[in-house]
Amino acid sequence: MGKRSVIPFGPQHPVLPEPIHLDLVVEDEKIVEAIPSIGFVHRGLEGLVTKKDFNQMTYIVERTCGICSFGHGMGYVETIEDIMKVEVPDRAKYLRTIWFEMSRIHSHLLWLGLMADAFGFENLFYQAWRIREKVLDMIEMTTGGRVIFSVNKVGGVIKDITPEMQAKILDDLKEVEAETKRIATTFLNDYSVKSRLCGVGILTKQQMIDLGCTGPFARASGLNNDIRLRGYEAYKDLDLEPCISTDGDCYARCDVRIQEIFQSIDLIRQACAKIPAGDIAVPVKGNPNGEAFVRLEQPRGEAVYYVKANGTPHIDRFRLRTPTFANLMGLCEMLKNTELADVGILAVTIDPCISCTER
Amino acid sequence: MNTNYIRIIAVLAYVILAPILGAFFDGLDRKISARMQRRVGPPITQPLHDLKKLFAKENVNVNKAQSFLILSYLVGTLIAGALFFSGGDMLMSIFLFSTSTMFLYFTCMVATSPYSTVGANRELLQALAYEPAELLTAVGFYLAVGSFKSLDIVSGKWSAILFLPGFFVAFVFILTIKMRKSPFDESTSHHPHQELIKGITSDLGARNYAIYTLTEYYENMYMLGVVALFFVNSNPWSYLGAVVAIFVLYFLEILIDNSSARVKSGLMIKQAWWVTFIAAGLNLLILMLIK
Amino acid sequence: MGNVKKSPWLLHYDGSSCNGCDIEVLASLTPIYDAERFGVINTGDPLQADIFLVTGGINHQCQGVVKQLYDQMPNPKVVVAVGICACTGGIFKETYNILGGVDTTIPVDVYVPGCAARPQAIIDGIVKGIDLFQRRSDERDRLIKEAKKNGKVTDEVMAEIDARINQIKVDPSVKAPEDAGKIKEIPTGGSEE
Amino acid sequence: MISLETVVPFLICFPVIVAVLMFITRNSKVRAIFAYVGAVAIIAAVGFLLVDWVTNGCQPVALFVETETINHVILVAEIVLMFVVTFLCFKYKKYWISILSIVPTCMIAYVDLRGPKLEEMHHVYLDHLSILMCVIVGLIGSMIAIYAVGYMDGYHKHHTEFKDRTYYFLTVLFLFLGAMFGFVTSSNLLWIDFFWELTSVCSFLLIGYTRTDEAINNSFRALWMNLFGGTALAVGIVYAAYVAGTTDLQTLVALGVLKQPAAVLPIAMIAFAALTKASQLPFSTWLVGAMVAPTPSSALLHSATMVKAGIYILFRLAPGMSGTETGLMVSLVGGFTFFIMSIFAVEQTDGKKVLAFSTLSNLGLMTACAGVGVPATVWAGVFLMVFHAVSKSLLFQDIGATENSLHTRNIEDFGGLLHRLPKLASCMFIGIVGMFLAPFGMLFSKWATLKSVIDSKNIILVLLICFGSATTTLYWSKWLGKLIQNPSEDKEVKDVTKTGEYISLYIHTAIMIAVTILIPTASLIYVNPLVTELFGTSTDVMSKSVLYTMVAMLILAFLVPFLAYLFTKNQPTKVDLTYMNGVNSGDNKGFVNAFGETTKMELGNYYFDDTIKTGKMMKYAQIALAVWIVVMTAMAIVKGGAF
Amino acid sequence: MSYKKTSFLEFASESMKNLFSKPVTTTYPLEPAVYPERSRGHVEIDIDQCISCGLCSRSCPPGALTVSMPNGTWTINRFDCIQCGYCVEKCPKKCLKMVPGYQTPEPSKAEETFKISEEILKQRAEAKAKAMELAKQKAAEAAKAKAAAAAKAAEAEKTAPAEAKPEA
Ligand code: SF4
Ligand code: SF4
Ligand code: SF4
Ligand code: SF4
Ligand code: SF4
Ligand code: SF4
Ligand code: SF4
Ligand code: SF4
Repeated sequence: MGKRSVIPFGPQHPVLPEPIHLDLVVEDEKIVEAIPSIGFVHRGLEGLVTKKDFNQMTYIVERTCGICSFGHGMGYVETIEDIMKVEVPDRAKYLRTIWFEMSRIHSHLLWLGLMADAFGFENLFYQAWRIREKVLDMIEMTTGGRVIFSVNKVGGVIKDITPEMQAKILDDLKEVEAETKRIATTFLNDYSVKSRLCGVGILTKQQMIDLGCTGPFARASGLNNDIRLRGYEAYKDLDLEPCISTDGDCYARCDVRIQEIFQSIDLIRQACAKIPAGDIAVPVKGNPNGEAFVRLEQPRGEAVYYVKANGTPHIDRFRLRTPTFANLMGLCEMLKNTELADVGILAVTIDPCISCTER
Repeated sequence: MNTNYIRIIAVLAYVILAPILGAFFDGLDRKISARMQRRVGPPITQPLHDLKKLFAKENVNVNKAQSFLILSYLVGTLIAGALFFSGGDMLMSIFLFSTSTMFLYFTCMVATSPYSTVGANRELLQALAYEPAELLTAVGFYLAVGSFKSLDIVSGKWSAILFLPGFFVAFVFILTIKMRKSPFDESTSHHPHQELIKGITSDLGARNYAIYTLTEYYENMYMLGVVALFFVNSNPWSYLGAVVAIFVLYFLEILIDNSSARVKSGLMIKQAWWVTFIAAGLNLLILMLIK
Repeated sequence: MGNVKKSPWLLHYDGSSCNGCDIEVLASLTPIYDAERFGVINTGDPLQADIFLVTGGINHQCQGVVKQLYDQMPNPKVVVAVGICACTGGIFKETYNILGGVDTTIPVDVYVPGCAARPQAIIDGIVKGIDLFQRRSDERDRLIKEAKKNGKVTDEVMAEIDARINQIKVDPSVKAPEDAGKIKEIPTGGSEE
Repeated sequence: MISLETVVPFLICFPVIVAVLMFITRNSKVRAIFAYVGAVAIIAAVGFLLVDWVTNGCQPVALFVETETINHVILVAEIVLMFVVTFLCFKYKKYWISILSIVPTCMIAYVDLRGPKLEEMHHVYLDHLSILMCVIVGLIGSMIAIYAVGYMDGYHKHHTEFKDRTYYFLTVLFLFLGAMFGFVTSSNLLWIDFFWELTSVCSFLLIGYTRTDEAINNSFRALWMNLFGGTALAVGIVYAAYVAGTTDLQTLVALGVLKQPAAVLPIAMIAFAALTKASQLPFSTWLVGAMVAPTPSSALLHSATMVKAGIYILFRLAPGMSGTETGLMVSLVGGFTFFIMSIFAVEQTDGKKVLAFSTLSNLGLMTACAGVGVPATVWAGVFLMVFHAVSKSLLFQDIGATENSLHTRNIEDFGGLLHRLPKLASCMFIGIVGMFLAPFGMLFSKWATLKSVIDSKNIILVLLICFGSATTTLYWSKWLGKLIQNPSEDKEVKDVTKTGEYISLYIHTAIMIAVTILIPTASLIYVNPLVTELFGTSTDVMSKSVLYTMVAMLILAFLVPFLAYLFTKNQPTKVDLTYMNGVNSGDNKGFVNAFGETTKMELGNYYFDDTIKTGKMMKYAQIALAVWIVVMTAMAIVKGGAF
Repeated sequence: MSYKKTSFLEFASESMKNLFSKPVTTTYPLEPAVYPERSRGHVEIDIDQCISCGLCSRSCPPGALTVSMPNGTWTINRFDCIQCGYCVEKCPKKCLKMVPGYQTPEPSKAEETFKISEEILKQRAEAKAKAMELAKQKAAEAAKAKAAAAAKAAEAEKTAPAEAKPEA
C-alpha cells in the first residue's frame, strides 16, 4: 500500500538539456516504473518538404539538431546525390569527413560534460566544455558557424580548408588531445565517479540487439556496429578500428566515447595527411527523381535518411530515423529497478538527442 | 559577571556577524571554485547581492504555512547557535539544531510536491548520516574536557584536538554533508543540475529561499565554530590557530567539492557511518582507556 | 531600494529548439564566456528565477509548460527569447506543429537573434534583460511604497502593481556593447566562395 | 482515615472485583458505567496512596510482615493459574509450553511449603520507585480503560469479522491492573513471581483476543517467552531461598551490592527474566507479535506498563548489577536492542508496528540505563520510563482511534491527516514530537542518558546510543512529515472517535506537556530521592544551565513558530503552483503525464526495505544476543563463585 | 571487467593547477569579441549592386528577405535570418556577403530595409530607358534590315530561287 511516489521528470529539468518527460514511479528511490513521453520539441521538419525546395532543405535538415547538424546535412545531401548520381569530388569527401569527425569530437566532449553534470561534478563539466570550445573554434574558423556548419550542398561542400587552416587544426588538436587525456583519467579512475558509473544500467549485447540500439551506446556492450566501416565518404581510405567495450554499463559507455574522441582526432590527422587537391564541388543541374536510403554513423549511432523525389524541386518524402529513437528503448529497459539518482545518468548515458528524435 | 558579558557579546557577535561571515565564506567559495574551474567567477560580494535581490522579489509560496515554518527554521537555528556561542551546552545545541532542521523538513513537506518531498527525505538521510558523528563530537569534548559546555572547552589548558584527532576526522567528514557540498550534496545542491534540481529548496519562493540561505550561513558558521572549538584553549594564540584551521579546512572543502562527483545517498550513509565508527570509535576507545 | 541587477538568476527552458541554441546557452555559462561574472546563476527553479531564457519556438505541447513556468516566476521578471526559432519560429514557422516564436505565448522583452545565437549574443541579451529587470524592480518598489502610503497593501494591489511593471519596456538608449567584432588574425586564407 | 495498609490491598483487589463485574455484566451500557466508575476509583485510590505516603514523609514503607494466610491464598491462585495455562496449552495443542508453567509453579510451591525456614520479612515495600509505578499504572491504566470502552465499540463496528467479546477484554484489562499493582508493591519474590505470571497470562489472553490463527500463534509465542522468563525467575528465587537465605528483593539487592557470591545467580536470573518481560533481544519478537491485539492492550500492556515491569525490576536490581557481568550483559542487550530496533522501525509502514519497534527500542535504552547501574543512568532511565509511558500510551490510543476512523493504520495513508482529522492528528503530532524533539522530556532523558553513559565509560553503549539516536530521528520525522503533507486525496473523513477516547487522549497530551515543563521540579523533589533510595548516594544530573537550555527549547518549540506565524500572516504573498517541471495539471494535485492525462500526485516516504530486512536481521540479532546472554550469564555465575 | 584502477580525488591536482593558472574567460563585453574571418555573423548587402532580381528572397529558407523591384528595396528581417548563407550563394550579382559580427539583441523584431540610391535608380531607369530605346532602335533597325533583306531576298529569289531558305 502506498509508499510509492510519482515524480514528473521533465520536461523542464536541468539535468536534461532537452525537454522529455518521464513519469517515474519510485519506491524509496527505487524506480518501479518509468514511462517516457516526448513531443515537446516536435516541429514537423520532415513536412517542410512540401514547402521548400530540395536545396533549401539542406539548411533545414541541418537544423534537425544543433549538435550533429553537420551529419544531418551530409546525410541528406548524400541521399540526393545518390538519387541524382552525382559523383562528389574526392577533396569534398575528405572535407566532409574532417568536419564530421570534428562534430563527433565536440559532441562527445559535450556529452562528457553533460555526464559530469549529471553526476554532480561541476568542475569536470566546465573543463569538458572548455576543451570543446577549442573544437568549436576550429569549426568556426573553417565553416563560419559554431554549431550549425552550413557547408554542405548537393554536389560537394561550400567552403574549403586552406593549408594554413589545416596546420592550425593539427596544431590545436594536439592541445585538445592532451587536455582530453587529463580529464579522461578522472572519468575513468576517480572513485566518486566510478561509484556512479560502474555497474549502473547494464545491458547485454543480446539486449542491445533485441532492442535495436545503436552507436557507442551499443558498442559499449560489445556490439560491433560502426557504420563508418561501410566506407562512405573518405572512410574507406582511413584506418578505422571500432571502439568497443564489453561491460555494457555506464562506465563502459563513457570509456567508449572517450576512446572515440581520440579515434576521431586520429582520423582527422589521417584525413589531413591524405587529402587530395582538387575541386570541392561539382555543379548540379536538374531535379532529383527517384528514391534512396543513406546510413551514417552519427556521434550517437546510426542515422538513416530516406528521400523520395519526383523530378520537381519539391521532393515527395523525406524521412529520418535517428539513433536516439532507437536508443530510447534501451533507456526504458535500463530504468527498470534503478535508483532515482541514476535517472539523470541513465538518460544522459544514451546521449539522448530529442530534437532529432522528434524533429 | 565578567563571563556573562562575554557570553552576551559572543551571542550578539554570532547573530550579527554570522550572516556576514557566512556570505563572505560563500563568496570566497564561489570565487575559488570559479578559479579552480578556470573561470573568473562572480565578485566576492555576490552572495550579498543575491540575498538583497531575493528579498526584493515578490513573496511566493506554494503553501501558506511555508513562510512561518521557514522563519521558524531561521530563528530556531539562531537560538541553537546562540546557545552554543554563549558557552552553553553543546549536546543540547546539537539537539536544538536537529529540532530546527525539522522545521526545514516541515517546510518542504507542506509543499507537497515531488521534488521537495524527495529532497526532504534526502535531508533526513543526511541527518541520519551526520548525526552520530555530531553527537560523538560532543561526547569527545565531554571526555576531553569533562563538560559539554563550550565555555569550559575554550578555557581548557590544551586544545581539544590533541585528544580528539579521530573525532575531528569524523567531524570534518560530516562537515561536507552539513554544508551540502559535493560529494554529499544529496538533498539540495548549489548547482541545480542534479536529479533533484533544487531538492529541498525546490518549492521555496525567492524570499523563502533568502531566509533559507541566511539560515545556512548561520549553520555553517556554527559548524566552523565547532571546528574552532577543537583548537582553541586558554592561550589567546590558539585563536589564531583556530582561524587558520578554519580557512585551511574551508579550502579543503572547496577543493573536495570541485574534485568529486556526487555519490549516492546509500554510499554517503555507509561512508559517514564507517568513518564515524572507526575514527571516532577508536579515539573514544583510547580516550576511555587513558582517562 | 535593492540593487538587483547584480544577481540575475536564469531559468532556461528549451521550447522546440534544435538544440543549437540550448548548447550555446550552456556554453555561455562555461569558462570561456562565464556568465556567472555578472552574478548569473542557472537555477532550474522558476520560483527563484529572474530571467526566463527560452530557446526554440512554441509548439502545441510545450505551450502550456512555457506559460506555466512564466506564471510561476516571482515578479519582477524578464523574458529573453534566444535564437531565431524563439524570436519568430524561424525555419520551422511554416510547419504544422509550430505556433511561432515565444511571443505567441508570453510577453517577450528581449529578442536575441542568431541561428544559433552566439554566446556573445546571449550575454548581450542577458545584459539588456538585467537592465530591464532593475528598472522593473525599482518601479515595483516605488509603487509599493506609494501603495503603502495609501493604505494596506493587499494581494490585489500587488497583482495590479505587478501587471504594471511588466509593461515596462527595454530602454532603447541602453546599448548592448557594440559588436563590431574584430577579425581574428589567424591564418584563414580568406573565404573563397 | 485510610492507611497505606488498606490502600495497597484495595489497589490489588478492587480491579479484580471490577474484572469480575465486567465478566458478568453483558449489557454494554451498564458495563461502561462500571468501567468508568472503576477507573475513577482506581485513580482516586492511587491519589490516596500518594497523599498518604507523602504525608508520611515520603519515606520507604515496609508492610505486611506476617502474612501466612495471604501467602497460601497466593500459592493457591498460582496453582490455579498453572492449571488454566495448562488447559489452554492442551486446547491449542501447544503441550510443551505447559511445562514452562508447571515446572516453575512446582518449584515455587515447594519452596513455599517445604523450603528452608526464612527469616521474617515484609512483603510489601513502598518507596519512590514503586509509588511512581503505581501512579503510572493507575493513571494510564484507568484512562486506557475508559478509552477502551469507546474504542472496542468502534473496533467491532469496523472489524465485523471478529466476535464481540468486549466484556472479556475489559475483564482481562482490569485483572491485569490488579496484577500490576501487586507486582510493583510486592517485595517478596514469591509474591512477585505470582503477579509476574499473572501479567504474562493477561497479556497472553489479550493477544489472542481475536482468535485468528495469527493472534493465537502470537499469543503463544508471547506466552512461552514470558513463561520462560518466569522459569528463570523461579530458578533465581529457589536459589536465593536456599543459598542466600532470603526471598526478599531488597535484601537480595543489598547482598548484590556487597558482592556476595550467593546473590550473583539470583540477580542474574531475575535480570534475565526482566529481559524477557521487557521484550529485549532475543525475546523481542513476542512484543511485535502482540500488536495483533486490540489497541488498548497494546497501549497498556505492551508499551506503557507491563513491559515496564521488566524495567522496574531492573531498576531495583541496578545497584546490585552495577559493574558485574550481569550488568554488562543487561546493558549491552539493552543498548543493542535500542539500536537495532530503531533500525527496524524505519522499515515499517504499519503505524502500530513502528510504535512497537520504537517501544522495543526505548525499552532497550532503559534497560541499558539499568544495566550500567549507576545513579545517573537510573536517573535518566526513570525519566525515560515516565515520558515513554505517557507518550506511547497516547500514541497507541491515537492510532487506534485513527484506525477506527480511517480504516487503515498504514502511515502512508496518513497524508494530510492534520487537515483530515485535525484533533486526532494534533494529539498524534504532539505524541511523536514528545518522543524525540526538543523541548520534550524524552530528548532530555536522552541527553542525560548519554552523559551518564559516558561517565560510566561504556564505549560500546555510547556508540550504540549515538547511532541509534540518528535512526530514531529518521523514523519519527518521516511520520511527522506525512501528517502535515497536503495530498491530493483530501477525502472527507468522518471522525468516529468517542468522547471517552478524546478525554483520555487530551489528558495524556496535557500530562505530556505538564511533565515536560515540570522536569526540573520533578527531578529535584522526586527522582533525586528515588535514586538516593536505590543507591544510597545522590546525584545531581540537572544543573542550572540545563534549565536555561530548557527555557531556550520551550521558546524554540512553542514561541518561535507562533510568532513567526503572526509575523508572516499578513505579508502579501502569491500562492504559486508547486514545482513539477512545468507540467502541473493546473493545480498541485497532479501533473500531465506521458499520455496527456492527469496523473494524481502520490508522495511516499522512504522505508529502505531493500537494505533493512527485518525478518532476517532479527534472526541474526536474536542468535547473537542469545549467545551473548548465555556467555555472560555463565561468566557471571563462574566469577561469582556460585559453583 | 575492464575497469581501470581507482584513485581518490583524482581531479584535485587538476583543480589546484587551475586555481593557479589564468582563467580562460574572455573579457567580453568589455572588449569586443574576436571572430574568425569566415564567421557567419550577418548578411550585408552592397545595395547599389542589387538588381532586385528577387532570387535571394525566393531561395531564403525561412523567408527573411523581401525584395521590391519597383521601390528598389531589399528588406531583411534579422530576427528571421538563420545566417545560412544560401542567399549569398544564389545572388547573381554577388552583392550579398556574409560577414562576422552578429545582429545585436533588441526589444522588438524590427526589419531593416535597404534602398537602392535614387541616383542609381535614376541611372538604372535611364539606362533602362536607353536600353529600351536602343532595343527599339535595334528592333527598328532589325526590322529595317529584315525588310531590306526580304527585298533583297525577293530580288535574289528571282535570280537564284534555291538560296532563299535560311533567312525565313
Ligand atoms: S505521428 Fe505521432 S504525433 Fe503524429 S499523429 Fe502519429 S502518433 Fe501522433
Ligand atoms: S542528437 Fe539530434 S538533437 Fe541532439 S544534437 Fe544530434 S541531431 Fe541535434
Ligand atoms: S510507423 Fe512504427 S512507430 Fe509509427 S505507428 Fe507505425 S509501428 Fe508505430
Ligand atoms: S541523435 Fe540525431 S540529432 Fe543527435 S546527433 Fe544523432 S542524428 Fe544528430
Ligand atoms: S516514424 Fe517515427 S518519428 Fe516518424 S512519426 Fe512515426 S514514430 Fe514518429
Ligand atoms: S534558432 Fe537555429 S539554432 Fe537556434 S534553435 Fe532555432 S534552428 Fe536551432
Ligand atoms: S542567410 Fe539564409 S536566412 Fe539569412 S537571408 Fe540569407 S538565405 Fe535567408
Ligand atoms: S539575389 Fe542579389 S541581386 Fe538579386 S535581389 Fe537578391 S541581392 Fe539583389
